[in-house]
Amino acid sequence: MADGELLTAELIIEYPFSRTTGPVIGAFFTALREGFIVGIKASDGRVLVPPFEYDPITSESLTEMVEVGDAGEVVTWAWVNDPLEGQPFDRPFAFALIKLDGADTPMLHAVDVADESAMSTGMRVQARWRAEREGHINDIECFAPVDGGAS
Amino acid sequence: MGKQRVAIVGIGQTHHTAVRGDVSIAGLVREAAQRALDDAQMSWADIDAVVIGKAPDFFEGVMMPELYLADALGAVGKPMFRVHTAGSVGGSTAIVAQDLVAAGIHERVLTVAFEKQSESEAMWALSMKIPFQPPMHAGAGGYFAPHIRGYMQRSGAPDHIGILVALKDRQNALKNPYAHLHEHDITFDSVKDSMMLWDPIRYSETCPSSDGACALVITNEKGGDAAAAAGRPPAWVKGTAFRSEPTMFAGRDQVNPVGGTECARDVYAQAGITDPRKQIDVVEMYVPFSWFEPMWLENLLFAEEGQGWKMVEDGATQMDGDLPVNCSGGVLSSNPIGASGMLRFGEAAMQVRGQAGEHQIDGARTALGHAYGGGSQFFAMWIVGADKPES
Amino acid sequence: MSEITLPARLDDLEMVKSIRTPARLEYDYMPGAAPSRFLQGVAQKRLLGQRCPVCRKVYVPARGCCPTDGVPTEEEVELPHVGTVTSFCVVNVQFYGQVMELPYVSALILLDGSDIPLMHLIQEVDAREVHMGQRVEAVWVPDDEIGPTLESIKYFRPTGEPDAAWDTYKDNV
Amino acid sequence: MRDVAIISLGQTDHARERNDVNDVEMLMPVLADAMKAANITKDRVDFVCSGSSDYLAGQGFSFVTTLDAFGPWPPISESHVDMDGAWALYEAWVKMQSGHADISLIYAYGRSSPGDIRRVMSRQLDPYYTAPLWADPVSLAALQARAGLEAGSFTEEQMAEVVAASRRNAKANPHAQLSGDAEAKALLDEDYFVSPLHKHDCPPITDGAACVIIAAGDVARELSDRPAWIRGFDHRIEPNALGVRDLTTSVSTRQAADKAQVAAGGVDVAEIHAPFSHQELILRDALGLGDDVSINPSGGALAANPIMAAGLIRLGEAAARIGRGEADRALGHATSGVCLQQNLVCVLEGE
Repeated sequence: MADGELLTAELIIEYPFSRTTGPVIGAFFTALREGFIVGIKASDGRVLVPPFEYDPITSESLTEMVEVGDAGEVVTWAWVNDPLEGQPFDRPFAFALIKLDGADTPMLHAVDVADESAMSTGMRVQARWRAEREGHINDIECFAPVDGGAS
Repeated sequence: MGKQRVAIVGIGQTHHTAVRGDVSIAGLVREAAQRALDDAQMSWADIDAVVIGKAPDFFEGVMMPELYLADALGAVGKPMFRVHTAGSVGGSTAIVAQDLVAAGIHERVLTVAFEKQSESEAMWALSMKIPFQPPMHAGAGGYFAPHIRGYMQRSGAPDHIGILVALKDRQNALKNPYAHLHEHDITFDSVKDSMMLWDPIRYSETCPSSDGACALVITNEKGGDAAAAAGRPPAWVKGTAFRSEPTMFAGRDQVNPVGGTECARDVYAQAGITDPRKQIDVVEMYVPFSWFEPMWLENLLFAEEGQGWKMVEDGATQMDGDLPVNCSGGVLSSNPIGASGMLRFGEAAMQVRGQAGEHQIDGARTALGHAYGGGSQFFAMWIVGADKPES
Repeated sequence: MSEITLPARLDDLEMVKSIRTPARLEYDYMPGAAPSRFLQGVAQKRLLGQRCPVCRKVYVPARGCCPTDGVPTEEEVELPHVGTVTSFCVVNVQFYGQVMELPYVSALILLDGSDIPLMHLIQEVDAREVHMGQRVEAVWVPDDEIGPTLESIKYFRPTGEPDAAWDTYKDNV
Repeated sequence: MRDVAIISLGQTDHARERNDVNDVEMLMPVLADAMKAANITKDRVDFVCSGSSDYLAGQGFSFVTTLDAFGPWPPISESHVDMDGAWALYEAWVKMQSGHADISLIYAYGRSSPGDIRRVMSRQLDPYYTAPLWADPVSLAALQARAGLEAGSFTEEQMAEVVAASRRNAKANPHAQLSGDAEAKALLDEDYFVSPLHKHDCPPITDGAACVIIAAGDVARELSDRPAWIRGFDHRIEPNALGVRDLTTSVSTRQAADKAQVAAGGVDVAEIHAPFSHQELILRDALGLGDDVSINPSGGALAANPIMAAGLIRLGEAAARIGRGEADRALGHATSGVCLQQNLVCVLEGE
């Protein structure tokens, strides 16, 4: 048009994706539903949590699943002041890589503390389980500091 | 440096089906890749680089899924490459992989293409509402039906041609253990009586929506010779070509697109083919709706314009005809979209290697693998042969 | 597939086989300069095409680029609201997100004076009577509902004129 | 290998939002600029390869119609990668190695403005364990930064220095989105965005596009006074999961740099695709670059980050330094994936 008015419109891409898991990922989610955590032994003997179907170094199929603890240590973390839609909390929280007891690699999840000053690398945290669980990463609501704080 | 000779020494595919409920996305691609490696008698460590292809990321809802698949495909510490050229992607991906070997950059390349359509729904992913447009897009069928109607009008082809193609491909699929559809009871009348989904396209003239993957191991001349010496004949690449043209432009021939014919001329010239119908023994052609077989027969210069349907009617494209097309059952019997092009390329290679089992054409020496995508605008083709090319 | 060994606590449990991971993303869709100009025209019940300065072909709706020459199309051409069906499809299939009632006819319609067909619906006629070469005209939504969207054209319907000659549209089939 | 050189670069003036144009309209002048700089018209181009992502566009097959910007008629030999345009350039270079083409045109484009880019990019994560948490690339880069800081690999002062240098360098780049005289000390006083990252440690949200033309042998010499010859070119990928990687280093960059023989001759200039400030420090180390190397004279991705094009621009900018005689050996780098999962290194030389 003469005034060159530019249009915009909302475009929404939405789908209720349903993902088949295969046996390894399925076992991890089954355990979450039951309230515990499993990992898998890598070719070099390390216990990977969450469990991967294929070795991250050799690419061999991995098969030996083992139970690990639901508490562990924060390896590194980020303080999310202003969470995005869909993230574990709509108030400030930390994303952290957490190495669980019995695991050799850390997993990503949220840590719930009042403010950033309560976070530190090396702190001990424990899974806070949801009451209603379906076999999903969100069956763990988050991790929270173990009483007594740092390890 | 000159161009190196290239051989296909390993081919693998999944069992294609509507929902592969037993595997993750990684498990699906891995299955095809492992079979290709086993066929090539190689291990993950033997592979220098991985080239992966698939159609839009929205199908699975994973952006750039190759990043997550690096571990499953043994790509860690190696080059990994992702191709996306719409429906032709499986073919384009194989060509990119063969270029890496032809250029002398790598000796052994694994190439994989896949789609796990059951994570969403193809009709949804292909028909997303675009603002400012009426909501009338109805997937690929709605897009291609007018082109088919145009072909019928221009060629005067009778209505039953599409039915014959569908019947042939579905019956061929009964000989292919990996095919998605195994319709033992299919008849001419059952196709004819199936619902008109996108008039003039019937339900039984339409490809299914599949989960599936295909993988190839591609090597240089040394690898091809070694496989041959070990009694596992390779398929030698005799020519490859891409062509693209705009989706829509004034005067565009959408029924018989120029890009397709130019691509065919290019790949034939590389392979020394002057009379394609005579010199090519078997064709794996991308036919998602049955009417595309006669359309592509013309586009690929197997028939004069307007005459392709007569080859169908005469049975020339049946397994016992003079130009068997889609002995595997083709896209009409299995359609994991991103993998469908590579399945055509791979099945062509299986034919010249003599490893197609029940759907093998005896004595096949030269085969064409064909894929197309977008609005019949992206083309990828290769010619493979049992004999090592001279140059 | 290799056999997975599980810790004892997972024995005899019904295994999870699939998970739900719904995703919703919101985007601002920006059609760009030329489509905005076209759609603003539609809001005034005008169909504005653009002519390529190189090949002189008229594109509607214009996207701002001649697809064969790769140059901007800037010269505006106003087109009538009548055209010819070059091909069509009768849609009879349901899918996720679909809102149209079945069956419906989507058609490629070559507006008079344009060199490229646009896709729209054909109604006010039995689907079995839609055919190539049929002359059709735009039916607009009521004036107070017209806006900058191709949905301002409710559909096209037959004009009742004799069919167009094959030669007038064969290059667009 | 066949001699192939980068001979021209075109790019948009990168901006926070380009709603005045669609992708085709955005690309047309960029392609025209690159062809003009190379003194060619489109009929001389033998192969076209592009890079883009459907997820950024919010539309499946978005690349299909943007090809119109080239005007692919008569039909052309063409391909597309769902990767940064730097990998499209790699594919074109391979194509030219096997003798199929003498001139290739590569383009890439991306918009970060239409969606919530952090949420969009979260779809890049593994779809079972991390994508359902909607973990975003800024948060994950923050995890990486803290790991590096606490390991003593770099300091917050060094990160601020990277940002200050980017802004300063970008003053001489007319295409840059962010430039100016920022003091590292003042930057450190700003609030954290996703701690330990400040907003300035993160890439700007950018809409933009770029086009690079490459040519082989004598054709390159005919078209360019000083072609930037590709002497080393490689890319490598790491595992996907952050938990199995050492986030404080970039193994895949080191592997690619070895293959591309960065060390054999050193470089005068390096254009590094580091979307986050600390990543430049990780990459400099992995690339083995000393203090004498001019890093990101264009300002880098911190000055403008058109996703999918930002890596291609690094290669084009590195080549441009050679073309202008400001460097004899230059390095272009591109990255893809979360926390530097995949990396590409290209070594360019003048003659």
